[in-house]
Amino acid sequence: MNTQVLVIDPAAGLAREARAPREEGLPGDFAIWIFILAEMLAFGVLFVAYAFTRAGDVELFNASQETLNRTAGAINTLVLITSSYFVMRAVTAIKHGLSKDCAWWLGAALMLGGVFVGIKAMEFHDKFAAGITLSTNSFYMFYLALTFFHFMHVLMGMIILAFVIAKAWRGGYSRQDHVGVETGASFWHMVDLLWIILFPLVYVIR
Amino acid sequence: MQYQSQAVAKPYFIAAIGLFVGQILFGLIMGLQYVIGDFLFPAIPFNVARMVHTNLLIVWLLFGFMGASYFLVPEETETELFSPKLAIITFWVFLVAGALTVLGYLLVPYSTLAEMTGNNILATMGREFLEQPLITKIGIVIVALSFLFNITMTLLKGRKTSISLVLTLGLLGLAVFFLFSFYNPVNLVKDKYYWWWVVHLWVEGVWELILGAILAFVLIKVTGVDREVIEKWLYVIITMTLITGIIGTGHHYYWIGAPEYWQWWGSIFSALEPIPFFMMTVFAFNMVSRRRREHPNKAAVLWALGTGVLAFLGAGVWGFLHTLAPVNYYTHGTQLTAAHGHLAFYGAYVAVVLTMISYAMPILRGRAANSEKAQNMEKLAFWLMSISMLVITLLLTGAGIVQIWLQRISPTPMGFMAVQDQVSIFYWLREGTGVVFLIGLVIYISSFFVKGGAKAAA
Amino acid sequence: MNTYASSNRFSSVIWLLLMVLTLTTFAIGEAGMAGSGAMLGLLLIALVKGQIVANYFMGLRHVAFGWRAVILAYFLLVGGLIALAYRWA
Amino acid sequence: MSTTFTKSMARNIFYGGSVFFFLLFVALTVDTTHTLPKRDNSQNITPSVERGKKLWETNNCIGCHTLLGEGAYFAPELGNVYKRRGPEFIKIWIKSQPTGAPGRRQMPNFHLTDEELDDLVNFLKYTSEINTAKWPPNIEG
Repeated sequence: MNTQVLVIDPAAGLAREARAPREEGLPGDFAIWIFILAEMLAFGVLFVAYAFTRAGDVELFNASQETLNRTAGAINTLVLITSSYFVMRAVTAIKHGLSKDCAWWLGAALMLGGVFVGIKAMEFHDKFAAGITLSTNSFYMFYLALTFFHFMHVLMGMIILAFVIAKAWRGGYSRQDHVGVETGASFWHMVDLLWIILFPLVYVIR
Repeated sequence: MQYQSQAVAKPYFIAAIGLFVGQILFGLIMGLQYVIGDFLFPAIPFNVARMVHTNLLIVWLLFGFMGASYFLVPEETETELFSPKLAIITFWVFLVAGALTVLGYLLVPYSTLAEMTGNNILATMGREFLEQPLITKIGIVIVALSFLFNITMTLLKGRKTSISLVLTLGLLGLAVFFLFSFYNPVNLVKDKYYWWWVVHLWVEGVWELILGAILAFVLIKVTGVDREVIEKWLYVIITMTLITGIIGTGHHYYWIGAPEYWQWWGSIFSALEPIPFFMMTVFAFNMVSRRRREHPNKAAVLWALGTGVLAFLGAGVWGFLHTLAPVNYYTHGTQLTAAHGHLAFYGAYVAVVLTMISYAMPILRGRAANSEKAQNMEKLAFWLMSISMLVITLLLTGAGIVQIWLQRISPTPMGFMAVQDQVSIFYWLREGTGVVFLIGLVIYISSFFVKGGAKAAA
Repeated sequence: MNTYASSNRFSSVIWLLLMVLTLTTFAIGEAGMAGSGAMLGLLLIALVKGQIVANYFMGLRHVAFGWRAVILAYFLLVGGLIALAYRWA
Repeated sequence: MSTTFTKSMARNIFYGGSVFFFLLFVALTVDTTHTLPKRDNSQNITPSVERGKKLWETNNCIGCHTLLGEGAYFAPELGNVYKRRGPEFIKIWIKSQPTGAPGRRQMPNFHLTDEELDDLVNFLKYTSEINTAKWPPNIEG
């Protein structure tokens, strides 16, 4: 009962069968898109709040920004984008019915997720060791809030990827039915998308 | 009535309405004390009236939730209730405990009551909404556990629908978060911090799961829209509720000594809290317009739509109005808070319980819907109560704005009591509107006693 | 398999482009560039990267325009407000 | 054109999202707990303050007053009353209730001993020294 697929536009189901390539539905389940939009909204408000709070105390923000490890941030950007690329390869693979390839690509993306988490954890460790907390000043409040909130999204994305990998490995997806892969992929790309704004905003722009 | 054991819901609903009347009467007493300060003093001081007013509200809503669950769960799970007898015992225990507690409030000085009921063993009393004596609190836990046991056992032996799962999850959360009412550290900041784990995580968290489940159930029944559609939207709405509402707790942590970053977390996430309420309104109207059947119970449909709109206004709009930290700095703890509290509780929880009662009570009395005449009375009552509550909210908002201006923004701030005199006109009008609300309530109750012309059971 | 290989080649090029853009952002930071020009340049790079990820990685380029517009509008709005805040400072 | 929208996915996102945000809330609570000693004035909690808090509770003061903005809105804010009125005024005020002025709001007499009055005042002093991020906006509360 729970696996029954509901299609918003009944005629579209036929279109999908015909594999009309130009106009498709959203990749993945609609429910994840509501979630994605809500998360992007929350992050968006935080980004803008950061910028306007900075306007109130530019010196403090610039000075505190200097203490961040920009290299770690840049490496993490490369890592996350590459993992996104792997996820995309996985989606392409399953669209061609290659279950094992899909699982391998997702596994590679998951590993890079682990690298991101490792680097980020080292960054957090350095900051905490320096006695920096959410209450140190408004720059660190935003830096920690934004990166930690994002960090949790990476962890959640990894859990989702792990579930998708397990199912893909068992051959649970196919050329015709791979909404689950697309759903997980969409979430992972969102995590990437948010970091693409977060990195220049918090680490670079001054 | 499809299952015999659904009948146990009836006493719960009757008790709920009875206590509702009590709540309104004490509300009117308080409203009068706002303008005639010594009214009923020293027989019923304001703090006692308020305690009765708010505690009756909580208790009758709990009766409503339980009655709703006992009606809803057998039908959803397609099986008789695990133990109707336990449900009846629980009912009487809860009613007697509730009545004794209220009598305790009214007849014994609060400090004496505290001493009599073991507050020296574990001090939990004297905090807003959690004024109940220790033994009552323990009683509430026992009642909640036996109720949850009954519901869960029923769920386990029957069909597991999303609606019944969400409802049970909400009820479980209700019981779990109530446990924080037993934690009362001397450190006032911690006391307040965890006090909100009961109050906020109830009304802006788990209670909304209960609300959503009840509303979804009634919408399925009265519109005939596919369960699959309604249930997936239920999930989407409660997801939005929790992802905004949990961190949204931060909007209570601005000025109580908690770290200042809560001003950001609280503002941002609680600013998103209207979204699920808006979705709920759209959802309710959408389902009704897509209806596949004309249910004879038009009054229930009206209540269901009303819940959506009023919850959005009360919890969503009036909540948003003062949730941003820079605004809340000025509005915190003023009549504006009272305004929001009234419309939010009425629009979300009173309305959803009355929606369920409106749908279920005719069925419990052996008919699909009440007579045309009775329904018209009920609809009139809906409009009277809803509009007067909206007017009360507007009046309290007016009082709040003047209060904020004179007491907090003005370069020559006035003292609290002086300001209260300035806004008394709002309080007089509020009291008058409260009487209209009571009239609406009387008409509502009378609608149950209209004879004749009942529609046959479907 | 032909389409498979070609679409993979295409996405690899896209990936390389994103790498280069990221390194550009990093280089601007390392060079210590500041001011409106650098700020707008960095936001523009972020916008381009975001569009690439949304349209090619997420695959929104096949989807009805409305959804792509949502992402684009998001980047323009958030980026615009950030730029405003920086100019205003 | 077709977008899939299933109940099972909506359910999974509900569970995942709720757990996710609850964990975030717990993480923030842990940080709050670590930060509180800098703000909550807990170093000044004496046995007298403890007794005072209990008196505050067992006389249901919150049923009329607000404390740090929370409570009933019938009588003045008391979170900063120590700073507004000072200890002696508070004690005399409590002892002289009710005023009996016709038509005015009345506060009951709680028959507190001098020692109890001191405890209550100490509790209000402790409360007034909590770091409340400069709330209320002015001394009137």
